[in-house]
Amino acid sequence: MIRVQAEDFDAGAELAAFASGNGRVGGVCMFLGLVRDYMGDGTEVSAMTLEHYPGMTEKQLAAIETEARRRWPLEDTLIIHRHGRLAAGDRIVLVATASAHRDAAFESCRFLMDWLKTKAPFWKIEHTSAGDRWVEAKEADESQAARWNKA
Amino acid sequence: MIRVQAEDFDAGAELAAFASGNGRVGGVCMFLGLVRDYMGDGTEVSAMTLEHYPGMTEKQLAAIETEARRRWPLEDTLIIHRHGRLAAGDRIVLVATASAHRDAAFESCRFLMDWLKTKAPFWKIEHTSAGDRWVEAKEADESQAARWNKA
Amino acid sequence: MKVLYFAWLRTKAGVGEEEVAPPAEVTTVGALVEWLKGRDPALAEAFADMRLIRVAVNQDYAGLDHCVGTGDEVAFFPPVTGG
Amino acid sequence: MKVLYFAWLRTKAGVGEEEVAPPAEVTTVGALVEWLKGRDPALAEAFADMRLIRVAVNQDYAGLDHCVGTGDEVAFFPPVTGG
Repeated sequence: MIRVQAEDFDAGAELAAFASGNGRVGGVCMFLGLVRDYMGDGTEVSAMTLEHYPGMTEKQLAAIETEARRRWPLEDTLIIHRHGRLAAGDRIVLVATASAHRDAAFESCRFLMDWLKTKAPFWKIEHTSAGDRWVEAKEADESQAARWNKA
Repeated sequence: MIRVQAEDFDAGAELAAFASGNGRVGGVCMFLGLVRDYMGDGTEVSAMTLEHYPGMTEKQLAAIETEARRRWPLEDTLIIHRHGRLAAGDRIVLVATASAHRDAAFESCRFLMDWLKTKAPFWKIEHTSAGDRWVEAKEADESQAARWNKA
Repeated sequence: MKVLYFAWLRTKAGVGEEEVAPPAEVTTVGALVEWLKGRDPALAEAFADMRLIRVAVNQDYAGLDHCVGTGDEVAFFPPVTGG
Repeated sequence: MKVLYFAWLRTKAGVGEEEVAPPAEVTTVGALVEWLKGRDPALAEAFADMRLIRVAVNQDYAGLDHCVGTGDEVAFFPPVTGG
Protein backbone atom coordinates (compact mmCIF):
# COMPACT_ATOMS: atom_id res chain seq x y z
CA MET A 1 0.00 0.00 0.00
CA ILE A 2 1.14 3.54 -0.84
CA ARG A 3 0.24 6.62 1.17
CA VAL A 4 1.49 10.13 0.40
CA GLN A 5 0.25 12.57 2.98
CA ALA A 6 0.93 15.80 4.86
CA GLU A 7 -0.39 14.38 8.15
CA ASP A 8 1.77 12.54 10.63
CA PHE A 9 1.39 8.77 10.97
CA ASP A 10 1.57 6.50 14.02
CA ALA A 11 4.56 4.25 13.32
CA GLY A 12 3.72 1.92 16.20
CA ALA A 13 0.12 1.47 15.09
CA GLU A 14 1.26 0.91 11.49
CA LEU A 15 3.67 -1.83 12.58
CA ALA A 16 1.04 -3.42 14.82
CA ALA A 17 -1.46 -3.55 11.94
CA PHE A 18 1.01 -4.48 9.18
CA ALA A 19 0.61 -7.99 7.74
CA SER A 20 -1.27 -8.88 10.90
CA GLY A 21 -3.05 -12.22 10.88
CA ASN A 22 -1.09 -13.58 7.91
CA GLY A 23 0.35 -16.91 9.08
CA ARG A 24 2.73 -17.13 6.11
CA VAL A 25 4.74 -14.15 7.39
CA GLY A 26 7.93 -15.12 9.19
CA GLY A 27 9.63 -11.73 9.12
CA VAL A 28 8.74 -8.06 8.90
CA CYS A 29 11.37 -5.43 8.14
CA MET A 30 10.52 -1.81 8.72
CA PHE A 31 12.44 1.39 8.14
CA LEU A 32 11.42 4.67 9.70
CA GLY A 33 13.05 7.91 8.51
CA LEU A 34 13.07 10.94 10.80
CA VAL A 35 14.07 14.60 10.50
CA ARG A 36 17.50 14.95 12.12
CA ASP A 37 18.20 18.12 14.06
CA TYR A 38 21.52 18.79 12.31
CA MET A 39 22.97 18.68 8.82
CA GLY A 40 26.12 16.98 7.61
CA ASP A 41 28.21 20.08 8.36
CA GLY A 42 26.82 20.35 11.90
CA THR A 43 24.45 23.29 11.26
CA GLU A 44 21.32 23.07 13.37
CA VAL A 45 18.11 22.32 11.50
CA SER A 46 14.89 23.53 13.07
CA ALA A 47 12.56 22.29 10.33
CA MET A 48 12.36 21.30 6.69
CA THR A 49 9.78 21.40 3.96
CA LEU A 50 9.26 18.48 1.62
CA GLU A 51 7.95 19.49 -1.78
CA HIS A 52 6.70 16.75 -4.08
CA TYR A 53 5.12 16.19 -7.48
CA PRO A 54 1.54 15.07 -6.82
CA GLY A 55 0.56 12.32 -9.20
CA MET A 56 4.08 11.39 -10.23
CA THR A 57 4.95 10.55 -6.61
CA GLU A 58 2.16 8.01 -6.32
CA LYS A 59 2.93 6.63 -9.79
CA GLN A 60 6.63 6.14 -9.04
CA LEU A 61 6.04 4.66 -5.59
CA ALA A 62 3.52 2.21 -7.03
CA ALA A 63 6.04 1.20 -9.72
CA ILE A 64 8.77 0.68 -7.09
CA GLU A 65 6.40 -1.40 -4.98
CA THR A 66 5.44 -3.55 -7.98
CA GLU A 67 9.11 -4.07 -8.80
CA ALA A 68 9.86 -5.17 -5.22
CA ARG A 69 7.02 -7.68 -5.33
CA ARG A 70 8.35 -8.99 -8.63
CA ARG A 71 11.84 -9.52 -7.17
CA TRP A 72 10.96 -11.00 -3.77
CA PRO A 73 8.17 -13.27 -2.47
CA LEU A 74 6.43 -10.62 -0.36
CA GLU A 75 3.25 -11.08 1.60
CA ASP A 76 2.74 -7.36 2.13
CA THR A 77 4.37 -3.97 1.55
CA LEU A 78 3.72 -0.50 2.88
CA ILE A 79 5.16 2.87 1.93
CA ILE A 80 4.09 6.05 3.72
CA HIS A 81 5.81 9.32 2.74
CA ARG A 82 4.95 12.72 4.13
CA HIS A 83 5.23 16.11 2.45
CA GLY A 84 4.95 19.68 3.69
CA ARG A 85 6.66 21.30 6.66
CA LEU A 86 8.27 18.95 9.19
CA ALA A 87 10.04 19.80 12.44
CA ALA A 88 13.20 18.15 13.79
CA GLY A 89 12.30 14.73 15.16
CA ASP A 90 9.23 14.37 12.94
CA ARG A 91 8.58 11.17 10.99
CA ILE A 92 9.20 11.49 7.22
CA VAL A 93 8.89 8.04 5.72
CA LEU A 94 7.99 4.52 6.67
CA VAL A 95 8.67 1.45 4.54
CA ALA A 96 7.67 -2.04 5.63
CA THR A 97 7.89 -5.44 3.96
CA ALA A 98 6.65 -8.84 5.09
CA SER A 99 7.80 -12.21 3.82
CA ALA A 100 8.11 -15.84 4.85
CA HIS A 101 11.87 -15.30 5.06
CA ARG A 102 13.95 -12.64 6.76
CA ASP A 103 16.30 -12.23 3.77
CA ALA A 104 13.47 -11.22 1.48
CA ALA A 105 12.06 -8.84 4.10
CA PHE A 106 15.41 -7.13 4.73
CA GLU A 107 16.48 -6.92 1.09
CA SER A 108 13.19 -5.65 -0.26
CA CYS A 109 12.89 -3.00 2.47
CA ARG A 110 16.38 -1.76 1.65
CA PHE A 111 15.60 -1.84 -2.07
CA LEU A 112 12.45 0.24 -1.57
CA MET A 113 14.31 2.84 0.50
CA ASP A 114 17.22 3.04 -1.96
CA TRP A 115 14.89 3.53 -4.92
CA LEU A 116 12.65 5.91 -3.07
CA LYS A 117 15.71 8.06 -2.28
CA THR A 118 16.66 8.30 -5.96
CA LYS A 119 13.38 8.00 -7.87
CA ALA A 120 10.48 9.35 -5.84
CA PRO A 121 9.97 13.04 -6.72
CA PHE A 122 10.48 14.69 -3.33
CA TRP A 123 12.73 17.66 -2.60
CA LYS A 124 13.82 18.87 0.81
CA ILE A 125 14.46 22.46 1.77
CA GLU A 126 16.06 22.85 5.19
CA HIS A 127 15.18 25.79 7.41
CA THR A 128 18.32 26.59 9.40
CA SER A 129 19.66 29.46 11.47
CA ALA A 130 21.75 30.33 8.38
CA GLY A 131 18.68 30.53 6.14
CA ASP A 132 16.80 28.17 3.83
CA ARG A 133 18.72 25.70 1.73
CA TRP A 134 17.67 23.10 -0.84
CA VAL A 135 19.22 19.76 0.08
CA GLU A 136 21.49 18.42 -2.64
CA ALA A 137 21.22 14.84 -3.84
CA LYS A 138 23.96 12.58 -2.55
CA GLU A 139 26.23 10.64 -4.88
CA ALA A 140 26.08 7.81 -2.33
CA ASP A 141 22.31 7.51 -2.77
CA GLU A 142 22.71 7.07 -6.52
CA SER A 143 25.32 4.36 -6.10
CA GLN A 144 23.24 2.57 -3.45
CA ALA A 145 20.32 2.44 -5.85
CA ALA A 146 22.54 1.43 -8.78
CA ARG A 147 23.58 -1.73 -6.91
CA TRP A 148 20.11 -3.13 -7.51
CA ASN A 149 20.45 -2.86 -11.28
CA LYS A 150 22.87 -5.77 -11.22
CA ALA A 151 20.29 -8.05 -9.62
CA MET B 1 18.90 -2.97 25.49
CA ILE B 2 18.48 -6.76 25.78
CA ARG B 3 15.31 -8.48 26.94
CA VAL B 4 14.86 -12.26 27.09
CA GLN B 5 11.36 -13.13 28.19
CA ALA B 6 8.51 -15.63 28.00
CA GLU B 7 5.87 -12.88 27.80
CA ASP B 8 4.69 -11.37 24.55
CA PHE B 9 5.77 -7.83 23.66
CA ASP B 10 3.92 -5.01 21.93
CA ALA B 11 5.91 -4.41 18.74
CA GLY B 12 4.05 -1.18 17.95
CA ALA B 13 4.66 0.27 21.41
CA GLU B 14 8.33 -0.77 21.26
CA LEU B 15 8.77 1.02 17.91
CA ALA B 16 6.93 4.10 19.17
CA ALA B 17 9.19 4.30 22.25
CA PHE B 18 12.45 3.33 20.54
CA ALA B 19 15.05 6.10 20.28
CA SER B 20 12.22 8.55 20.76
CA GLY B 21 13.22 12.16 21.38
CA ASN B 22 16.78 11.68 20.09
CA GLY B 23 17.26 14.37 17.41
CA ARG B 24 20.42 12.74 16.07
CA VAL B 25 18.44 9.76 14.77
CA GLY B 26 17.71 9.91 11.04
CA GLY B 27 16.74 6.28 10.56
CA VAL B 28 15.37 3.36 12.54
CA CYS B 29 15.48 -0.17 11.16
CA MET B 30 13.41 -2.82 12.86
CA PHE B 31 13.00 -6.53 12.25
CA LEU B 32 10.16 -8.52 13.71
CA GLY B 33 10.25 -12.33 13.56
CA LEU B 34 7.01 -14.29 13.79
CA VAL B 35 6.02 -17.96 14.07
CA ARG B 36 4.96 -19.10 10.59
CA ASP B 37 2.09 -21.56 10.35
CA TYR B 38 3.97 -23.97 8.06
CA MET B 39 7.42 -25.47 7.75
CA GLY B 40 9.71 -25.57 4.75
CA ASP B 41 8.15 -28.87 3.56
CA GLY B 42 4.62 -27.48 3.85
CA THR B 43 3.66 -29.31 7.06
CA GLU B 44 1.30 -27.28 9.21
CA VAL B 45 2.78 -25.93 12.45
CA SER B 46 0.35 -25.28 15.27
CA ALA B 47 2.94 -24.13 17.81
CA MET B 48 6.59 -24.28 18.76
CA THR B 49 8.60 -24.19 21.94
CA LEU B 50 11.78 -22.16 22.22
CA GLU B 51 14.26 -23.57 24.69
CA HIS B 52 17.19 -21.39 25.68
CA TYR B 53 20.22 -21.32 27.94
CA PRO B 54 19.48 -18.75 30.65
CA GLY B 55 22.55 -16.71 31.41
CA MET B 56 24.42 -17.56 28.23
CA THR B 57 21.61 -16.09 26.14
CA GLU B 58 21.88 -12.70 27.82
CA LYS B 59 25.68 -12.85 27.71
CA GLN B 60 25.79 -13.64 23.97
CA LEU B 61 23.14 -11.06 23.06
CA ALA B 62 25.00 -8.38 25.05
CA ALA B 63 28.23 -9.31 23.23
CA ILE B 64 26.48 -9.11 19.84
CA GLU B 65 24.99 -5.73 20.73
CA THR B 66 28.40 -4.39 21.83
CA GLU B 67 29.95 -5.60 18.57
CA ALA B 68 27.24 -3.85 16.51
CA ARG B 69 27.85 -0.60 18.37
CA ARG B 70 31.58 -0.97 17.74
CA ARG B 71 31.02 -1.41 13.98
CA TRP B 72 28.37 1.25 13.34
CA PRO B 73 27.61 4.68 14.82
CA LEU B 74 24.39 3.69 16.57
CA GLU B 75 22.25 5.92 18.74
CA ASP B 76 20.25 3.04 20.17
CA THR B 77 19.74 -0.72 19.88
CA LEU B 78 17.07 -3.10 21.13
CA ILE B 79 16.87 -6.89 21.12
CA ILE B 80 13.85 -8.71 22.52
CA HIS B 81 13.75 -12.51 22.24
CA ARG B 82 11.04 -14.72 23.64
CA HIS B 83 11.28 -18.30 24.91
CA GLY B 84 8.73 -20.91 25.88
CA ARG B 85 5.68 -22.08 23.94
CA LEU B 86 4.57 -19.90 21.03
CA ALA B 87 1.59 -20.33 18.72
CA ALA B 88 1.51 -19.72 14.96
CA GLY B 89 1.43 -15.97 14.35
CA ASP B 90 3.11 -15.14 17.67
CA ARG B 91 6.01 -12.71 17.87
CA ILE B 92 9.40 -14.37 18.52
CA VAL B 93 12.04 -11.69 18.19
CA LEU B 94 12.40 -7.98 17.67
CA VAL B 95 15.63 -6.22 16.74
CA ALA B 96 15.83 -2.45 16.27
CA THR B 97 18.69 -0.08 15.54
CA ALA B 98 18.79 3.70 15.30
CA SER B 99 21.43 5.81 13.61
CA ALA B 100 21.95 9.16 11.95
CA HIS B 101 22.16 7.30 8.62
CA ARG B 102 19.96 4.67 7.04
CA ASP B 103 22.89 2.51 5.92
CA ALA B 104 24.11 2.03 9.47
CA ALA B 105 20.57 1.31 10.69
CA PHE B 106 19.90 -1.30 7.97
CA GLU B 107 23.28 -3.00 8.13
CA SER B 108 23.48 -3.24 11.91
CA CYS B 109 19.93 -4.59 12.17
CA ARG B 110 20.76 -7.26 9.62
CA PHE B 111 24.03 -8.03 11.40
CA LEU B 112 22.27 -8.48 14.73
CA MET B 113 19.68 -10.84 13.23
CA ASP B 114 22.32 -12.88 11.37
CA TRP B 115 24.43 -13.31 14.50
CA LEU B 116 21.46 -13.95 16.71
CA LYS B 117 20.41 -16.77 14.36
CA THR B 118 23.80 -18.46 14.65
CA LYS B 119 25.13 -17.50 18.10
CA ALA B 120 22.28 -16.94 20.53
CA PRO B 121 21.56 -20.23 22.36
CA PHE B 122 17.94 -20.84 21.41
CA TRP B 123 16.48 -24.07 20.05
CA LYS B 124 13.09 -24.51 18.44
CA ILE B 125 10.94 -27.60 18.65
CA GLU B 126 7.94 -27.50 16.31
CA HIS B 127 4.65 -29.07 17.34
CA THR B 128 3.04 -30.37 14.15
CA SER B 129 0.28 -32.77 13.20
CA ALA B 130 3.10 -35.27 12.48
CA GLY B 131 4.54 -34.93 15.98
CA ASP B 132 7.23 -32.84 17.63
CA ARG B 133 10.42 -32.07 15.78
CA TRP B 134 13.59 -30.18 16.70
CA VAL B 135 14.31 -27.61 14.02
CA GLU B 136 17.67 -28.13 12.35
CA ALA B 137 20.11 -25.28 11.88
CA LYS B 138 20.29 -23.98 8.34
CA GLU B 139 23.52 -23.87 6.39
CA ALA B 140 22.26 -20.58 4.92
CA ASP B 141 22.16 -18.98 8.37
CA GLU B 142 25.80 -19.90 8.98
CA SER B 143 26.91 -18.41 5.67
CA GLN B 144 24.84 -15.25 6.22
CA ALA B 145 26.58 -14.72 9.55
CA ALA B 146 30.00 -15.60 8.10
CA ARG B 147 29.71 -12.70 5.64
CA TRP B 148 30.21 -10.28 8.53
CA ASN B 149 33.59 -11.79 9.42
CA LYS B 150 35.07 -10.18 6.33
CA ALA B 151 34.06 -6.71 7.48
CA MET C 1 1.42 21.46 -23.24
CA LYS C 2 1.81 21.79 -19.48
CA VAL C 3 5.28 22.50 -18.09
CA LEU C 4 6.06 22.01 -14.38
CA TYR C 5 9.05 23.12 -12.30
CA PHE C 6 10.01 21.87 -8.84
CA ALA C 7 12.37 22.79 -6.00
CA TRP C 8 15.01 25.40 -6.91
CA LEU C 9 13.98 25.22 -10.57
CA ARG C 10 10.55 26.44 -9.54
CA THR C 11 12.16 29.35 -7.72
CA LYS C 12 14.27 30.18 -10.79
CA ALA C 13 11.33 29.88 -13.17
CA GLY C 14 9.20 32.06 -10.89
CA VAL C 15 6.23 29.73 -11.47
CA GLY C 16 5.47 26.13 -10.59
CA GLU C 17 3.40 25.45 -13.65
CA GLU C 18 2.66 27.03 -17.00
CA GLU C 19 0.74 26.25 -20.17
CA VAL C 20 2.95 26.69 -23.21
CA ALA C 21 2.33 26.41 -26.94
CA PRO C 22 5.70 25.88 -28.62
CA PRO C 23 5.90 25.85 -32.44
CA ALA C 24 5.26 22.60 -34.27
CA GLU C 25 8.97 21.84 -34.77
CA VAL C 26 9.39 21.38 -30.99
CA THR C 27 8.84 17.60 -30.84
CA THR C 28 11.39 16.50 -28.23
CA VAL C 29 12.28 17.37 -24.63
CA GLY C 30 15.61 18.74 -25.90
CA ALA C 31 13.92 21.07 -28.38
CA LEU C 32 11.46 22.18 -25.70
CA VAL C 33 14.35 23.03 -23.38
CA GLU C 34 15.99 25.18 -26.11
CA TRP C 35 12.70 26.90 -26.84
CA LEU C 36 12.07 27.62 -23.11
CA LYS C 37 15.63 28.99 -22.75
CA GLY C 38 14.95 31.42 -25.60
CA ARG C 39 11.83 32.73 -23.85
CA ASP C 40 13.31 33.33 -20.39
CA PRO C 41 16.88 34.29 -19.38
CA ALA C 42 16.39 32.82 -15.89
CA LEU C 43 15.45 29.45 -17.38
CA ALA C 44 18.38 29.74 -19.81
CA GLU C 45 20.61 29.95 -16.74
CA ALA C 46 18.82 27.12 -14.92
CA PHE C 47 19.04 24.87 -17.97
CA ALA C 48 22.72 25.70 -18.70
CA ASP C 49 23.85 22.24 -17.54
CA MET C 50 21.11 19.71 -18.25
CA ARG C 51 23.08 17.00 -16.42
CA LEU C 52 21.82 18.66 -13.22
CA ILE C 53 18.20 18.46 -14.33
CA ARG C 54 15.80 15.53 -14.32
CA VAL C 55 12.86 15.37 -16.73
CA ALA C 56 9.53 13.58 -16.54
CA VAL C 57 7.03 13.31 -19.38
CA ASN C 58 3.52 12.41 -18.23
CA GLN C 59 4.96 11.55 -14.80
CA ASP C 60 7.59 9.08 -16.01
CA TYR C 61 11.31 9.79 -16.18
CA ALA C 62 12.39 10.70 -19.72
CA GLY C 63 15.55 11.64 -21.61
CA LEU C 64 16.17 14.72 -23.79
CA ASP C 65 15.29 12.78 -26.94
CA HIS C 66 11.84 11.80 -25.60
CA CYS C 67 8.92 12.96 -27.78
CA VAL C 68 6.62 15.70 -26.52
CA GLY C 69 3.48 17.21 -28.01
CA THR C 70 0.19 18.93 -27.32
CA GLY C 71 -1.53 17.62 -24.18
CA ASP C 72 1.69 16.29 -22.62
CA GLU C 73 2.80 17.16 -19.09
CA VAL C 74 6.52 17.87 -18.94
CA ALA C 75 8.26 18.38 -15.60
CA PHE C 76 11.75 19.69 -14.86
CA PHE C 77 13.41 19.25 -11.46
CA PRO C 78 16.71 18.70 -9.66
CA PRO C 79 17.74 15.20 -8.50
CA VAL C 80 15.30 14.07 -5.83
CA THR C 81 16.08 14.21 -2.10
CA GLY C 82 13.19 12.53 -0.33
CA GLY C 83 13.15 9.59 2.06
CA MET D 1 31.88 -29.27 37.52
CA LYS D 2 28.39 -28.54 36.16
CA VAL D 3 27.42 -30.08 32.80
CA LEU D 4 24.37 -28.86 30.87
CA TYR D 5 22.55 -30.36 27.89
CA PHE D 6 20.06 -28.58 25.62
CA ALA D 7 17.51 -29.45 22.92
CA TRP D 8 17.76 -33.01 21.56
CA LEU D 9 20.97 -33.56 23.52
CA ARG D 10 19.01 -32.98 26.72
CA THR D 11 16.47 -35.59 25.59
CA LYS D 12 19.29 -38.06 24.83
CA ALA D 13 21.08 -37.38 28.12
CA GLY D 14 17.82 -37.75 30.03
CA VAL D 15 18.76 -34.74 32.18
CA GLY D 16 19.24 -31.04 31.52
CA GLU D 17 21.95 -30.59 34.10
CA GLU D 18 24.24 -32.71 36.24
CA GLU D 19 27.09 -32.25 38.67
CA VAL D 20 30.05 -34.40 37.69
CA ALA D 21 33.43 -35.05 39.26
CA PRO D 22 35.72 -36.38 36.53
CA PRO D 23 39.21 -37.59 37.45
CA ALA D 24 42.06 -35.08 37.61
CA GLU D 25 43.40 -36.00 34.16
CA VAL D 26 40.21 -34.61 32.53
CA THR D 27 41.47 -31.07 31.87
CA THR D 28 39.94 -30.29 28.45
CA VAL D 29 36.49 -30.33 26.84
CA GLY D 30 37.63 -33.18 24.60
CA ALA D 31 38.72 -35.31 27.58
CA LEU D 32 35.46 -34.53 29.36
CA VAL D 33 33.50 -35.69 26.29
CA GLU D 34 35.41 -39.00 26.25
CA TRP D 35 34.84 -39.47 29.98
CA LEU D 36 31.09 -38.72 29.66
CA LYS D 37 30.82 -41.17 26.73
CA GLY D 38 32.33 -43.89 28.93
CA ARG D 39 29.74 -43.29 31.63
CA ASP D 40 26.62 -43.30 29.46
CA PRO D 41 25.91 -45.23 26.22
CA ALA D 42 23.22 -42.70 25.20
CA LEU D 43 25.74 -39.86 25.48
CA ALA D 44 28.31 -41.98 23.63
CA GLU D 45 25.82 -42.10 20.77
CA ALA D 46 24.96 -38.39 20.99
CA PHE D 47 28.66 -37.44 21.02
CA ALA D 48 29.58 -39.80 18.16
CA ASP D 49 30.07 -36.88 15.75
CA MET D 50 31.27 -33.84 17.68
CA ARG D 51 30.98 -31.68 14.53
CA LEU D 52 27.22 -31.67 15.23
CA ILE D 53 27.71 -30.43 18.78
CA ARG D 54 28.46 -26.96 20.07
CA VAL D 55 30.21 -26.41 23.40
CA ALA D 56 30.19 -23.49 25.82
CA VAL D 57 32.46 -23.17 28.83
CA ASN D 58 31.19 -20.69 31.40
CA GLN D 59 28.65 -19.45 28.83
CA ASP D 60 31.15 -18.68 26.07
CA TYR D 61 31.63 -20.79 22.96
CA ALA D 62 34.65 -23.08 23.30
CA GLY D 63 36.52 -25.72 21.29
CA LEU D 64 37.40 -29.28 22.27
CA ASP D 65 40.87 -28.19 23.42
CA HIS D 66 39.48 -25.60 25.86
CA CYS D 67 40.52 -26.12 29.49
CA VAL D 68 37.92 -27.24 32.02
CA GLY D 69 38.19 -27.80 35.77
CA THR D 70 36.34 -27.83 39.08
CA GLY D 71 33.74 -25.07 39.32
CA ASP D 72 33.35 -24.66 35.55
CA GLU D 73 29.99 -24.78 33.77
CA VAL D 74 30.20 -26.79 30.55
CA ALA D 75 27.26 -26.90 28.14
CA PHE D 76 26.65 -29.16 25.14
CA PHE D 77 24.02 -28.41 22.52
CA PRO D 78 23.15 -28.66 18.83
CA PRO D 79 23.62 -25.65 16.49
CA VAL D 80 21.23 -22.92 17.57
CA THR D 81 17.92 -22.21 15.81
CA GLY D 82 16.49 -19.08 17.40
CA GLY D 83 15.49 -15.79 15.83
